[in-house]
Amino acid sequence: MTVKDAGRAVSRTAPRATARDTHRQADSAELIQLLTPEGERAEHPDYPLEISADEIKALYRDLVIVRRIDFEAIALQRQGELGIWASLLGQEAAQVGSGRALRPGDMAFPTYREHGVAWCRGVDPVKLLALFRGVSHGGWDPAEHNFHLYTIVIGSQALHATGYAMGIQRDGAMGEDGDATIAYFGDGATSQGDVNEAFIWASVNNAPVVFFCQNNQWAISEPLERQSRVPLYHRAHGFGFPGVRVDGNDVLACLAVTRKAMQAAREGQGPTLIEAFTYRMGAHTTTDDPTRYRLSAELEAWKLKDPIERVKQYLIRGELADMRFLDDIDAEAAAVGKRIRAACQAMPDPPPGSMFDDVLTAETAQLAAERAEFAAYLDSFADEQRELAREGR
Amino acid sequence: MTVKDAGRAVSRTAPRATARDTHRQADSAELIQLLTPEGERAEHPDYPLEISADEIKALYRDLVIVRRIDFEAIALQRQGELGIWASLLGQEAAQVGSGRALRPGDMAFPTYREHGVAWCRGVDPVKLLALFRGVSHGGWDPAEHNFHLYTIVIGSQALHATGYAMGIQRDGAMGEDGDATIAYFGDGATSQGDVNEAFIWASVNNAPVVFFCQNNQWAISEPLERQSRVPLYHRAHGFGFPGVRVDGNDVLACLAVTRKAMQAAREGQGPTLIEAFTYRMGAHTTTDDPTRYRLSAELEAWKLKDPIERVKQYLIRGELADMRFLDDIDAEAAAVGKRIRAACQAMPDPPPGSMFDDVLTAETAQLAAERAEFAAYLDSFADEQRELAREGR
Amino acid sequence: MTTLTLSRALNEGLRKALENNPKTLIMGEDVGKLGGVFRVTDGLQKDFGEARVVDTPLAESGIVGTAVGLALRGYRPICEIQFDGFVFPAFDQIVSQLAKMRYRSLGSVRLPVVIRIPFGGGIGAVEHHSESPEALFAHTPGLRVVACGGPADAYTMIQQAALSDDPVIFFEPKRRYWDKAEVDTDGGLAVAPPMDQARIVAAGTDVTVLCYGPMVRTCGEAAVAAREEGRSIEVIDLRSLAPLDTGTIFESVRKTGRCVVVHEAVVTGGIGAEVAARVTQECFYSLEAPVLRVGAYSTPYPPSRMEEYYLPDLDRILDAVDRTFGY
Amino acid sequence: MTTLTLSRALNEGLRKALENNPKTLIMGEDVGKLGGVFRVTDGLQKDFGEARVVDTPLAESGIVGTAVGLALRGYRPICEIQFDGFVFPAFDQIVSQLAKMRYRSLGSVRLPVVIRIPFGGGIGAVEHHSESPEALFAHTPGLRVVACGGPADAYTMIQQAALSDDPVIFFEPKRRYWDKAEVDTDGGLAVAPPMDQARIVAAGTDVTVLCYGPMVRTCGEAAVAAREEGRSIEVIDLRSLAPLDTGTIFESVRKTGRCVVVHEAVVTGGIGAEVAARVTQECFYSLEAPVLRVGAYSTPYPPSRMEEYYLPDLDRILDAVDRTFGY
Ligand SMILES: Cc1ncc(C[n+]2csc(CCOP(=O)(O)OP(=O)(O)O)c2C)c(N)n1
Ligand SMILES: Cc1ncc(C[n+]2csc(CCOP(=O)(O)OP(=O)(O)O)c2C)c(N)n1
Ligand SMILES: [Mg+2]
Ligand SMILES: [Mg+2]
Repeated sequence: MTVKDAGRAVSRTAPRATARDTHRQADSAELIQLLTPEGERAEHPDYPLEISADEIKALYRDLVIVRRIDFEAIALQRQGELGIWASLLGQEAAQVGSGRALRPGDMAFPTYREHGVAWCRGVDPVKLLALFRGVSHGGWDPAEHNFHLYTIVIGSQALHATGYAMGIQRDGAMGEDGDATIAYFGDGATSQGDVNEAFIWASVNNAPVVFFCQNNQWAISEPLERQSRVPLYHRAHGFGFPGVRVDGNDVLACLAVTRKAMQAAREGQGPTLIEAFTYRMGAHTTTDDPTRYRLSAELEAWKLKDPIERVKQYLIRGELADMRFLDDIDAEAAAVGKRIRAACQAMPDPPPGSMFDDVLTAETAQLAAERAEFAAYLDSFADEQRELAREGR
Repeated sequence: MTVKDAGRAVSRTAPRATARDTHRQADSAELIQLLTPEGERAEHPDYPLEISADEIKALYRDLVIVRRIDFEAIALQRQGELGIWASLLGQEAAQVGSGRALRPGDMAFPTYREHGVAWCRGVDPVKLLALFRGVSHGGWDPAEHNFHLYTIVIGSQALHATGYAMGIQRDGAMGEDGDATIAYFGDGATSQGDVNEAFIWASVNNAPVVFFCQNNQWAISEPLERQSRVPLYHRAHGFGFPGVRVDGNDVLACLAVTRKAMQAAREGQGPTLIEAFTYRMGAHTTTDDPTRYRLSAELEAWKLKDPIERVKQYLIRGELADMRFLDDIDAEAAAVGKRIRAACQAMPDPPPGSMFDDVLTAETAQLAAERAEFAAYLDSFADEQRELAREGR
Repeated sequence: MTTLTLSRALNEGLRKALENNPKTLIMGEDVGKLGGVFRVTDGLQKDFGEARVVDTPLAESGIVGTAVGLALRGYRPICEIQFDGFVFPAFDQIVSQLAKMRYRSLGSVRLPVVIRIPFGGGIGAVEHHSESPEALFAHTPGLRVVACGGPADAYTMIQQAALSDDPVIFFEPKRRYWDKAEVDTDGGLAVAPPMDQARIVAAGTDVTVLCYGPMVRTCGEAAVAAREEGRSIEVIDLRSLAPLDTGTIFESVRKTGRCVVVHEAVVTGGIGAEVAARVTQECFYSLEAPVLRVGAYSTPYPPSRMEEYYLPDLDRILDAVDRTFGY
Repeated sequence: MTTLTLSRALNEGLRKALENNPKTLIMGEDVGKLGGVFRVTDGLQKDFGEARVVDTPLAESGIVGTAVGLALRGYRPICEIQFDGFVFPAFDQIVSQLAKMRYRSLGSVRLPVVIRIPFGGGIGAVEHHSESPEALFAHTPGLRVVACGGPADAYTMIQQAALSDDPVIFFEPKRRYWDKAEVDTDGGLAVAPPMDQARIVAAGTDVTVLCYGPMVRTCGEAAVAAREEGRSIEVIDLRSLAPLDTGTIFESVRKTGRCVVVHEAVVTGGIGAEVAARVTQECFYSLEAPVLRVGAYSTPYPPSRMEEYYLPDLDRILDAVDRTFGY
């Protein structure tokens, strides 16, 4: 057999084309939607949503601000202020909708892209910038806002969320006013053993955890059909718990679906997998070049489903908001942008010696010695420079 | 909260009772059966089985012999000839049925309990004894009988089988007369990340692999409800390929179901998960004590479903076999038992120096030096003994 | 004082840990009704309930990953890995999460998680049941790595590990589970040395022999045998492999001038390499001979019918001791 | 002779491997259209097809586990692990299967699988993207562990790894991907030294500096700087970490009497420990000073704004060299 034949042998048997078709057009029958791309309210029998105009306006504000934070961060990266940035562009509704569905006592376990959720949890975006600048590996206290540290190793946090949920059960903190956890991960992450093990732990323990998968269609350069040949929300059924697919660009649907799943979880009905069907509008990170692997036509099609535009249309058409409101939000977003930009630029490098901090709760003699040795070593340069300076005089 | 409350908080929310009920009584509607425990032939629309009396008699012979091998091995362990043994008692039909469904070109990837499949593949049981005796870690050539080495780390082989199947695709060895692979694992193994990753690889590549899960209800001391709250064959649906549950004590059903799944695989229809519903009649291994964790009533109930008895009944009732046949088989089994017992007892320990063999294809200088050093070290004792002997003279 | 097997001593220590803190949990495969394959958790589920002594699904990454989550919620999980060879599926959660999360959080979170691992060979087991992976963890900052050698240490060290606010990888010498010794269950922790301190098992003057886990007994026996030949071996049980108690080690080597490190793990890249490198650096002028290492050859763990040749024994230790006198 | 970056040299080497054997495959995350995040596999899928250059699902255990299966069917997979910190989910498949299966089979099976791992820091990356886990593999019998330091070695060593019938863990110094050098693409393998042989990068007489991967360039620069100060450093690129080319190492140290081992990995339990232990044992009477080690501190890899302090640099190497003269 020649090399070329080998290629053919595979493509003949692999159901790629079909998978691609299945994945790209989310069947509208299965997609929960409460606000159409055109900005019209839709109803869904399982997800009635009572929501005031003010609440929708608040969501709009969140959406605009988190997009602005993202925009600013990309700019900061281009200017060399950040090492890298993972953009959430296009995923604002999935993040804000789910983030605002959480109660203060709920605990969120993010990946590295959940800047919108971080915003909803009250984490200062500057902390996120610090991470991507290389000043910290995270460094916020997860308990302060009930927002865990960013997790970069794909899928690990799904198990942390599940374990945390098992703690909630042991605390007796279940019930209508109880707590629950939410684990965020991407479409690519569903292939990791850890995520599947989390499904198992969650289901056999009936743990109060919601798995929120932002299917943004891509794992860096790999389209969804390299990870699954059926819609991702199906996965849950095989593990014995419900899975649903929601329009991830619809902030209302994301809110309603997440709220219901979280409530079910806290009330002891166990886990739910939510697949938020969305699209990564930008590059994977600022170091990625998506033109190498995807067509711009796809991007154009998704632009029509923009998560912010539809809310704006809804507010305008329903005369729930005027230009003044929209302008005010823009101004507020700009102010946030300005603030974090300034804070980022002003952010000092950490003192080198701080790399020895917080390895363990009590420093070992070994580490103390290394710390001291390092300090002496640094000092030797200071001495040298002082000497040079003296000589120069 | 007190310690006791913590216990209650969990049990209140966990669906254990329900899971237990679901798991213990396999719903007859979902269980594929072609031969009832009473030895009556049943039909299944999806699994018509044309099989001659001689073929059934051959299966009977396999069943009786593999049980005898197992029996002999347990005895050998008791007598100190083996370090440990993992008994297949109760799982003969699952193993012989699936094993006889394979074609010579198919490749099987076993766990540590597939002695019945090994028999079907023509592997000398003495090789299995060598492993459990501590003489080798396996040591047969997987390619000789297309039967891979036993794999002890739970779940790993599911990925090996899938990779091998991807090789079949690349070889262009698909099609009606093509090859396929089968991966064996237990109910407990379904919790491992590797097994779930294998499901993903198999489905996105549409690889010719059949996952054969012997659900013997126990993973050492843990009942199935610690691993899943729904029937295991459901798992496959979440990954987008078919899952079926077969009566694992029915050799005909196991044969028919495996044959069909293997055929589908080789013809390019992708993977199937077969859950063979059976029972581990013995201890997990000879070092285990199941009285610590399970009730004998369960065992009694399963005795009525014995995989061999039903074939015997079928043969006798249908007058397909006479006493002479049955006696001959028993005699043959006894002979096999006798032979392997003698071979086991006569099996020499490997020469100590052979522990340096086969680490890499070409021995490193380091290892060669260690080998030489070891040889010299051993010789020094020989010298000492020779000296002692001389002094004694 | 009570006479306990090492396995029983661990059981009693775990019981104390469960009694003393309602947040302490035990989790792993078969730790419940069965009491673990070595019976270390025997009876604990019966007395503390299924919520505190948890039979988990069969997946080690899941065990450690959920333990991390439970720790974040304020629990103190003690995980059992059934055998040394099965810790590898959990390796990622241990080295990338458990070991690093506190650092990542700038000290906001504590990870009081203990990972118990029965380790080493000598019990005639099949593949993957006789591994000695401790060096892999000792090379990973953010973990404390300890090994107990006998019942008394087992009893106190497991309690100290349970009390530690840092992750502890706790190695148990499986072939010594049935060894018996006096254990001071009354004096308890108050009188016990901290778990990161080495212990002089037998004082000596001619050569220092460093060991841990299953080799503590073997080295003790070697010291006795050597004494008969007129050679005085100082045997030190390292107990803590990360951090190393270099104070105790260096003091001894400076006194004896000779040093042999003994472990079951593969010599290449094992704990012995680190000890040898450090001892040489810090005791350079005291050394009469290079630090010699006794351990496994550069092969996978062989089938058990060969293990007696693979494992360091009294003869190989004394042989190495002799060789240090050849310099 | 062509001038190539290290990344391009690997790409050319991989292309040769694909051309020379139709059984050779490349697999990993984003190795196809994207050509890998470092473009090492750029253009290969286009030229060899999706069946031979395979974008896999996102799971490292799956990548290595299926590679083992493909090897059993006669294929020769070359797996890419996207970054050092992501090899850990595959750790079990590597140490318990890939490394041991040949031994288990008494030599019946061959596992010609290469695991490529971009490793080390210095590129300003976020957590898990700057790890140096090589010592973990070097402690595992059954694996060959190598690291290339520059473009010429990259080109030949990746081809040698692809030709090896044993599993090879192949470390690539990611911060040197863009370094350029002359590569003999015509002479090719025929004239290249075997990959398990160390290479004298700069001859010297006063002290031996051992290094590999990203530190080869740094140590070369240190040698130049030292020469100006009148000190002659012999720099040796180990290239193979398992097995070590002890012949070349010992010869040099016996000549110079002094030795420093340099790597980015954590010092404790790193390759330097093994080298120091062996050198001390075999060159005891030649050593004027203990073998000193330069590497990472006992902390996780810090945020990148501190990495210049964490990583060994010219000054720290020269400082260690100076210290060996203080004995
Ligand atoms: C275990 C592991 N392997 C590889 C990577 C490198 N990597 C970072 S992001 C990414 C793709 C993730 O895709 P997805 O889960 O869909 O999330 P998204 O980035 O699209 O939000 C990969 C492969 C990683 N971070 N962790
Ligand atoms: C990774 C791993 N973890 C733990 C073990 C120890 N162990 C051996 S068999 C077993 C239970 C397996 O149960 P199951 O998969 O149902 O197979 P069965 O033994 O019932 O055939 C366990 C936990 C192992 N071999 N590998
Ligand atoms: Mg994605
Ligand atoms: Mg089972």
